[in-house]
Amino acid sequence: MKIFTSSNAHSFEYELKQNGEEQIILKDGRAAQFDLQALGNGRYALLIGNRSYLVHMAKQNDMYHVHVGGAYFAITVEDERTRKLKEMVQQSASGPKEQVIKTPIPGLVLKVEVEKGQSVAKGDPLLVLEAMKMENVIKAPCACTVAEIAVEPQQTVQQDQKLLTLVAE
Amino acid sequence: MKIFTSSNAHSFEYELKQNGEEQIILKDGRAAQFDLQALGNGRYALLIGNRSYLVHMAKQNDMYHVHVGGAYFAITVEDERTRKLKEMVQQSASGPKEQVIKTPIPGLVLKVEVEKGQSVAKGDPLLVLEAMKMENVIKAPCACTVAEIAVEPQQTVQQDQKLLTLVAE
Amino acid sequence: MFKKILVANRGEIALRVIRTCRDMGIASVAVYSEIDRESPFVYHADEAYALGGVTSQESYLRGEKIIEIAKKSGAEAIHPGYGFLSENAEFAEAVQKAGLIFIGPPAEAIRLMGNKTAARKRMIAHGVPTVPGTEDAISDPASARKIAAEVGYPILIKAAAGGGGKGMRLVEEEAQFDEAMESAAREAQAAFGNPAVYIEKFVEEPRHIEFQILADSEGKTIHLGERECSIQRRHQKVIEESPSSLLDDELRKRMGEAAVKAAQACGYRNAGTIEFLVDKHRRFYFLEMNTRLQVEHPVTEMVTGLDLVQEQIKIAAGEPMSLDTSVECFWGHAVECRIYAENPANNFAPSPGKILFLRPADGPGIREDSGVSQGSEISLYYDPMISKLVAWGNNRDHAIRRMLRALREYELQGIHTTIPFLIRVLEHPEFRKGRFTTKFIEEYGEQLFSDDDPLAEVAHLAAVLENVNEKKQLNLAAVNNGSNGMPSVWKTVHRQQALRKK
Amino acid sequence: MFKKILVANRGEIALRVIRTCRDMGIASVAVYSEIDRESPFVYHADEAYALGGVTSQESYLRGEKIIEIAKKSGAEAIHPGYGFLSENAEFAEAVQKAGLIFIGPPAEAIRLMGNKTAARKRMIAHGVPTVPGTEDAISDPASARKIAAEVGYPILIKAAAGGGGKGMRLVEEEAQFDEAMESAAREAQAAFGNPAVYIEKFVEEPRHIEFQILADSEGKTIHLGERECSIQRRHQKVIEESPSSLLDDELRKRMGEAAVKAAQACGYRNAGTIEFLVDKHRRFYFLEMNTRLQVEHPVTEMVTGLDLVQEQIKIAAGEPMSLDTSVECFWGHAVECRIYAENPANNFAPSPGKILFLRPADGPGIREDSGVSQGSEISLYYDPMISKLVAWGNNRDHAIRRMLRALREYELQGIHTTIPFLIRVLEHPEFRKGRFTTKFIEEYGEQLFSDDDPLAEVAHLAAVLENVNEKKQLNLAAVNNGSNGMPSVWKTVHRQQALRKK
Repeated sequence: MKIFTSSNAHSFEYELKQNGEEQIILKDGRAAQFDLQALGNGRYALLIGNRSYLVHMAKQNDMYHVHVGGAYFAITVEDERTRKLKEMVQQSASGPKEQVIKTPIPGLVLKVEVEKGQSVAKGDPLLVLEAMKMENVIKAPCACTVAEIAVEPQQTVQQDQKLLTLVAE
Repeated sequence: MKIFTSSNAHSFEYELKQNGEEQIILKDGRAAQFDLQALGNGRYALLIGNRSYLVHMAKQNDMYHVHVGGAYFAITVEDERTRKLKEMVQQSASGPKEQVIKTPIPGLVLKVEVEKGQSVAKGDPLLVLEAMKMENVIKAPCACTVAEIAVEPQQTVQQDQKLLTLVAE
Repeated sequence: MFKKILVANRGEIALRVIRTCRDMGIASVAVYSEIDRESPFVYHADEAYALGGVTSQESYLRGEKIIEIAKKSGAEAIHPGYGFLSENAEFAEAVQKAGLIFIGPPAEAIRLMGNKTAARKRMIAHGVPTVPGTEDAISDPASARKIAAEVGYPILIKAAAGGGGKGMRLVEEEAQFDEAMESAAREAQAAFGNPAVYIEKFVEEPRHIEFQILADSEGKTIHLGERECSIQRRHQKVIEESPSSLLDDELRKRMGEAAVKAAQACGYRNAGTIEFLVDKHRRFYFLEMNTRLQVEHPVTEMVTGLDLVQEQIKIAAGEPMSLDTSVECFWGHAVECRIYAENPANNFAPSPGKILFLRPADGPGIREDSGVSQGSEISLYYDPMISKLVAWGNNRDHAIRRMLRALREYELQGIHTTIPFLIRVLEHPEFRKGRFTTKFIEEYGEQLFSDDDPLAEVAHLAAVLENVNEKKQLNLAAVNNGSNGMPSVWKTVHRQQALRKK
Repeated sequence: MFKKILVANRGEIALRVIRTCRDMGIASVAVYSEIDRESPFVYHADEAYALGGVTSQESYLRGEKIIEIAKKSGAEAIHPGYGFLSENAEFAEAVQKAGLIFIGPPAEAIRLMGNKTAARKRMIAHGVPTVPGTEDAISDPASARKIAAEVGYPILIKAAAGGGGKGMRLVEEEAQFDEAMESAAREAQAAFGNPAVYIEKFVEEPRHIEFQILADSEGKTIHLGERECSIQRRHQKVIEESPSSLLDDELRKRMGEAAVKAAQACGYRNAGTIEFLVDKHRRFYFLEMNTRLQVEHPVTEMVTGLDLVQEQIKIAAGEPMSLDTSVECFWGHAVECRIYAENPANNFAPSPGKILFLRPADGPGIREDSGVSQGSEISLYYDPMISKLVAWGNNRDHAIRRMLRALREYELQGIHTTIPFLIRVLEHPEFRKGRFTTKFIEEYGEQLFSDDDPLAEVAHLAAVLENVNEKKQLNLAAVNNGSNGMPSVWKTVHRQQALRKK
């Protein structure tokens, strides 16, 4: 069975084979030599061949948050079946693609930079949230139109509260 | 209800009073002012009045192992009832007091310093155990006679294995 | 010497001050907000008093309440740390009126240096170089042009009534002046209804370099050399070091003298910092004075061997300072990284939450000043800086290499931190060469956020292994009807592989 | 410079060497026994190879296997750490024969210094002072008396065939000699069937003071000053410091010169340590040479600013040392405490087990070289030293006060450690005055194990609170039929009390 991984700037393909009792993981056709030891608290001692690593992993909503060597990766893992299912769902979806922007963190809405019906480019600022004494700019994830604005300046918001609804262009 | 504590060099007496919902702990007739917050992992932030402490506590076989300010105490806590019960049991025990000496740690018996039937004074060496590259002398806990020797030199022993039986004089 | 000191702050700096109190045999008193009850600075203090409240306003900014606690606890002096009440002249006065000692400068010095215009005028009067320009707004083009020539090109024209870049013009040479002045005035008139402008020297390739000063109770003032603080993000310092790769002995001497003069000019006492901008021609300009202990004071401690909090306490108690002359040569090199609870992969969004695992780095050359512990909750109410990692080395490169090693070994799970970003900055070739300005992070932004390819492969494989393992555990669990405690699948697989290899 | 180094050791020293490799941009190769797979030195190395086995014999002492792994991994050099194979001349030779570099002295120097009698003779031949006495056994009273007079009183008479104190006599002055000699010979004859004795100078109030030396590949030899190591328990060093409170510049100079001479006398290369005994008259005697890195090398690093592992690697690679003259003045003062997994309250019994919580101390002046992590299992198979805590200060007292603060903040749960004992030693007035000999722990034993009264009260109250809380939880649980997650009883009680107080 094929397994696909993807993070911000990388995606890889692996193959999982059953060999009697044993599971073999192949990458680019070659079996990975590894030894993964769980140390507890989400810590792992990983050997790939003889290269040695300390890895931290935490799974959250189907995303693997992995820290290794001072670098951080948010990685999704899916196998052939899941991927095909997803593609089918996406193909059957119709009409304009709506996207709801939620607050990543609790805070205070300082400014709303857009108006309802406005078209924005990817990366355009949508609104400014204050939290932990810092201003945080929420940016458009893609080129889209603002369908709804759910908050006002000076309003305090909870984590995951709806801020805006966008429709992809 | 009275509560008695004791460790190596100290023993104290407390009184526990019920005042409606609230439990009050008195020492020397005065109510203790405290705030004990569990931090997890056996760690506690303790305020006594306004004196602030970080305390580590672990309970093992009815003994509280307490670390505070770099010092360590092994403390037993018993209330009036338990203490009375114990005293009754001790009074009813008769005949010579046998004491079994067990290995505190796994290791190797290097030397047996005594013979069966020998009288020893408190603190006399009984045998020498090697563990973690160090020699550890097991000493007589009281003046007594050696009733039985259960091990031989060069024998490896597990934790809590019987080494000797002593009879108090 | 004092017997008891109250520390009117929280987090790493409160713990930092408490540690020096302990080293000096002085009892320490912590004050804490409701959500800080379980913080290391509370349980490592000798005494602790609740302030109540959650926000800064409700807790650490309640000067009167803090003074009341100080008196009740028998503390003789108050150390304000940085932030909160540390640069509040009214608080400093109130402490004094209550018969206690404020471990910091006199209220007048705080007040003067808190007023940018007054501070600038005082510096000019005492011959400390400031960024040249008009002190008052100007609208006559001819006088403006004359001033621009005096200041020297390049200059900035800024709308007097303005802000946000409107009516601002960078003028490289005199030939462009008239046109720029005219258009700036026009834009200012349109935007703010006022055509008046300021003329200011444009500082080219600016570096932020500051000098630590100490002044004893008699007014004797020395400096302890510089700190290089040019690596900033949104005007927040990110990495600091001492010495600066820009300065030589001659410039250090001149800047140090200016720093001492600046402190003397405002009747300064105790520890303070004179911030300068240095341009590409190695000209330096007074920027402002911070009338308190700086966040980045540890780098100065590492290269001078002094404990600056101890010096502050000694000065406040009227005792002599440990040194009586300025420091002009250093013991090696020190770098500090500020570790923030922010996610650099998501535009530095705050990352509150619980620290699930913590193992700070250690080993040769590493010092850490941390305010948190495993199990600590990072809240949204206070500054997101949770720790400062400091590396010392024989020279700059040695210190940076040690810092990189420590950052890579640092284990902190449960929240995001800026560690991956700090590694990128320290690895950047221009940073390593010491060639940067305060615009470094803006300039090299893209490069500072790219992913590491070899580590990506490791991380992806780890995720796959974990994913496959989870599924296997689920299958096994189903077979065993939910029993736990089975051995690691991977160990078995690996052993089999190892056996096969033989 | 080497590209890859294999570290033939485990625990803190393996990690220590790996860190310097990382700082120097050299890849590191760890080797590990079965039970060390999950150790920090393994997962912080760049590469790791299994040695198999559990005991030292089965793993870290397998020189051939280690050399084989070094070649397979492409390592060019092997760092042996301390202990295990570090002073094994055959291993050093085998490494060289395999075409690799042994990061340490030549095999001949190891061999010579490993033979106490040969080392002593070599030292005498080169004018390095040794404890005076007869080199061969003697039985004629008249010649013995003559030698005793040459050596100088007090002297020790020791049975040549003996041991365990039998036939040993301390002779304070010449008048007592004849009688002592006669009775010693009689006792020796009775015990061992041989009346012959040795005469040896009795070292009064001995202190153990050692000098760090470095010799480059050309034979240029320097010293880096002394380490005071008199605080010992069963001949194990417990606390070390640099500089020594006993030495002045003049004695340091003389001892340093002797140390350099000693190293040169055996054709030494790389880092080594000359151990001396110093008596109450400030006379010093060569004791032995340790032909490897010492456990306590960090105190020298703190006061000299050098990384001794880096110096070792540079020397082994044929590069010049960082310094070219001996160090005779120091940067402040450094103290090291060895943290052992032993229970001082139970006659220092080994305390194996799992580390359930670990938060090492940090803050100003603190360095830690640790080999363990939260979750690590401390086994019975290896040395029980798990970490070294080092404090630096402006002077001895400052360093000690910082060390005490760090030891009190140190959190390590799950096993016993020697931290409570270390605190007692550091707090002892005679230690603080710098007045002690190698017999310090024997002499003051009782005082070093007494309990702290104010802390006992805190600990007992905490135990009572926990006990009462447990019972209450049990009652509540019974009432709630076993539901969990109830709020802390104590918080409620405290709040009620707080309300009542108002």
